[in-house]
Amino acid sequence: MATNKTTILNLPEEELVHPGNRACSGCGLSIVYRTGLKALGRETILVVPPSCLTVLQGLYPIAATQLPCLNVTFASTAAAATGVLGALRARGKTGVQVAAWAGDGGTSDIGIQALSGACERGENFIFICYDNEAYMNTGVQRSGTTPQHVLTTTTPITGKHQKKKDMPAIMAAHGIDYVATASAAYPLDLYDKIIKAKTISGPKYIHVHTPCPAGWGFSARYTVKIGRLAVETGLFDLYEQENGNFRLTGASQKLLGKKRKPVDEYFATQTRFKGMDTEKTRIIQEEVDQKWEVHEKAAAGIC
Amino acid sequence: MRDDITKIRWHGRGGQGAITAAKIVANAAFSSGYGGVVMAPTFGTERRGAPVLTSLKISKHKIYDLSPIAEPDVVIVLDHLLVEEVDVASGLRPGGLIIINTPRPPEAFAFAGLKVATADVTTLAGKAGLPAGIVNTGIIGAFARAGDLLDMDTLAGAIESEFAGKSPEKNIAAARATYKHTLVGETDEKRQQ
Amino acid sequence: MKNDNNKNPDSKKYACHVSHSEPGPGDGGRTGSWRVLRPVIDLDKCIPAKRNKPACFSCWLYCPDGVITKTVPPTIDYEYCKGCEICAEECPADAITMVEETLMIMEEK
Amino acid sequence: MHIIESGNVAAASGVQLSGAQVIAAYPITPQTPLTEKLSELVDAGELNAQYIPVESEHSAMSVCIAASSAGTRAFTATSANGLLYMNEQLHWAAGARLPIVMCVVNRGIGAPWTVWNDHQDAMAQRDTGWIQLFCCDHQQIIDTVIQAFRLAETVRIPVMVCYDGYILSHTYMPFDIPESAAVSRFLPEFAPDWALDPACPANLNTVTLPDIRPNVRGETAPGYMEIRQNLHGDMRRAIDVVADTDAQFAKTFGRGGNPFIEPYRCDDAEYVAVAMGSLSYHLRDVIDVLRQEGLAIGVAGLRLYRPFPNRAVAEALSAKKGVIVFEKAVSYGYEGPLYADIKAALYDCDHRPAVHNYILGLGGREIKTDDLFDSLRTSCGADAPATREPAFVGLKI
Repeated sequence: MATNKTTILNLPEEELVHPGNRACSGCGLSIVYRTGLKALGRETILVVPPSCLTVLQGLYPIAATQLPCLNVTFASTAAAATGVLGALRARGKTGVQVAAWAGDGGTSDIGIQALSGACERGENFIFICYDNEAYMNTGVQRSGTTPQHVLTTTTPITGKHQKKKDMPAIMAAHGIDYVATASAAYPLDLYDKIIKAKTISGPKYIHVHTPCPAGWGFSARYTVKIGRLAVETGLFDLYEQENGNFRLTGASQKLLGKKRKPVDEYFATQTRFKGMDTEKTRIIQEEVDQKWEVHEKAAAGIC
Repeated sequence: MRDDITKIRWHGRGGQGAITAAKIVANAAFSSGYGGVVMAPTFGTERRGAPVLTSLKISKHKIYDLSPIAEPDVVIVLDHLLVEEVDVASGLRPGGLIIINTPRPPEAFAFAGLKVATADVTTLAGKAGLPAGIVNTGIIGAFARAGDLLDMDTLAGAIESEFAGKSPEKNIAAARATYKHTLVGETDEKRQQ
Repeated sequence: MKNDNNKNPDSKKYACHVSHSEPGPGDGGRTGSWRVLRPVIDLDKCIPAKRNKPACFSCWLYCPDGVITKTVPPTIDYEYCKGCEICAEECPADAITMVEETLMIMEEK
Repeated sequence: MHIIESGNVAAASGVQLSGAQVIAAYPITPQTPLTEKLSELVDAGELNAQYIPVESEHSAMSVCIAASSAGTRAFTATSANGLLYMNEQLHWAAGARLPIVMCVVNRGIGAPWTVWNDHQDAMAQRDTGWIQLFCCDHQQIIDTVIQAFRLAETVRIPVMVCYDGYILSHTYMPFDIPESAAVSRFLPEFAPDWALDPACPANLNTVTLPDIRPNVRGETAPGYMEIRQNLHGDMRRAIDVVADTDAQFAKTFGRGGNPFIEPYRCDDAEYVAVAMGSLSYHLRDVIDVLRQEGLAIGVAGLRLYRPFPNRAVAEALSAKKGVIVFEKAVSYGYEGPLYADIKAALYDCDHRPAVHNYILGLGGREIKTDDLFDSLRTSCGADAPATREPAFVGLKI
């Protein structure tokens, strides 16, 4: 990577999210949001659909966020970002980032039409999806990005039968110049990706894996640890796809050529995986292994 | 109902330019002091080639009824094959005028109690240099000749404004040639039922 | 944008009520009261405290609520700390221990 | 300058003169030519606006909501199912108090599919908190679009400018295009009190509690219910602003004078037909003939549907013997929505006329002049039926 990596020591100290907000104790989104806003900076307008972020951001008349923010309807996030951009152009205002920030449901399910349209139009915005793998704000219902076999309140007994929707791949298929994944467990990696996204014009998409203690069934203490485990098992990969070129980054990149932790180590940490058995685990481990074979070949230059 | 309104119904095919022709006549009428002009194309989902019709109402006074013309004073047919396909004379008042783009003379058409005017607009427009099938401006010449509402010069002026910047000369030439060669038949009383 | 160029003075009479929130702390109240366990930093173990210079700051980086300062030594804002324990879990020096809130309150008294 | 053009072009010319800054566009019949014309004007550099070709009507209204929130004059247009697809966004725009203007080119709603005119689309949105104005001809379309921006920006409530699909949208007739400089005087540049801006961050449309709550300075901020009551109160006050806007427009351009109801031969009438849109003009020809027959009848064209000008309606109609409401919409399971509203407006009057309801023209069913005669003769006769059930006119089976 050409740019210098940010370290804890030079990560900006200024906080753009006020404490005393309504996010759950140990909320993964809070880490992502706090870090993300540092990267976006004050010259930013946010667009947010209903999600846990709506609650985190505060109830009228007090806002936990120190940036201007437009709350919009569930299906309209990327279209609303488009409207803000149009207004900024009409007002001749330059140098303001427009960042849409939605959950996985608001991105991959109800928000996908507007997002797809905005990408096709080439709107100059950053879309950040924080993926906590279910509708958490409404109390843990399955979403398009809920992984297979996960128990939610709408997949309560036999778990979700379908696989997780690969949202970053869908976004990459739009031919946009920057698609990246990140994780709440790696705030500095996320920070650098947003900083990079700010330098690229056109649509940018960043998909952030975001552990949720309440929804996933683990103690708040382990939010970062579980996020890290998802990466270390190879279940969730940190990568960038810049101008179509795929590249693992950070902790995922370091896994190349190394032995990954077994996936059941990750499953064992969360009650949402209670429905996993040896056979299901074996199949998922196989899928992860196959995916990583492709990563290894790509990294070695074999296509 | 109001008797101050001249009602002209245009029959053509989707894509043939009947709307443009009606619009040109509408503009000519408005510029000649007819304050009430309403041109209403077929309302619907008609596609290229399908029969379409356009209503044009002209009056000295404002027109309030925008409904399609049921009882026209004048019918203009841009394609004589439509005569076989559509009841083009439907509702035409006795003694009303029907103008047809056809190589045949007025006598070839049996419309009881109606005045028929014909012109071979297709050929004349081609000679004027328009691409094949562009008859919507030419037929305006036949309307000038057979109708008594607007004169050729006024209509030529309206064609010029409609095609301003898009070489109106050929369209005007087509209209003037058609004006010259339009045959106007007598009302066929014998065939009146 | 606050705008004083509004040439339509009538418009000021309308829409006096809209849901426009202003930034401020404590929308959710003093969230310190959510805490069951209190994180307490042992300065003998804390890396920046021990070295007496900026270092580590993992607790600051990972704190979801931004209630730990990036100072030497780091401090915790107990008014808003929700007691999630992430700082204790992530501290590489095991310098943060979680103490029963009730015991702390008794101690303070 | 007078030109002969379609109703959609009249609307586009109004938008151009009004200096819309952000235009969201999505095609739907019969609104599409308006969208096309605007794209042409922007592409040709004759309108300095951001033209955003969105992927749905829902997104069209999103763009308008966001653009208006960010301090610009925003416009879009739609019809029928497109309007219904916007539904939650319409409530959002009104609740956020955004002065968006939208043309609604009235068309029937599926299922079954229809592309032809009726008023069901707009009537179904009457409770979204939008001001709804109806137009009868092209002059009213262009004039109303210009007025709508001023009205919306004064009361900070979005405005729908409704006109009949095909009957007006695709029909050509002459209209005057006002002088641009005069329009600029009538409608100054959009300069809202607030807009999304990093320099003054605010979080718009946040979750609002059932109860009041202090803000960061300790002042009491309203709860959800106060915000909603404020919208309703401002909607009611908007009735006067509609009248004032019309008066100011008349002063500048010499047109207008009937902001709520456009009466025709109503002064000495015993009976009054009521309709919205082009139908109210169509009825004028019918009324003229009935007058010749000796029937003292007039027609009242309702221009403003929401907020409902109930006082003006009561004033215009309460002294009459009979009121005959023609409408192109149904509140299924009850009656015509306009009929219900007019009856309610007359409820408090000392004298209440008989009110009749005819539903016609649904999905473009041709409105035959003969049918209008029959309906009016039936309702104005000495033995007019007292039935309160709406009658469907023009049914063929």
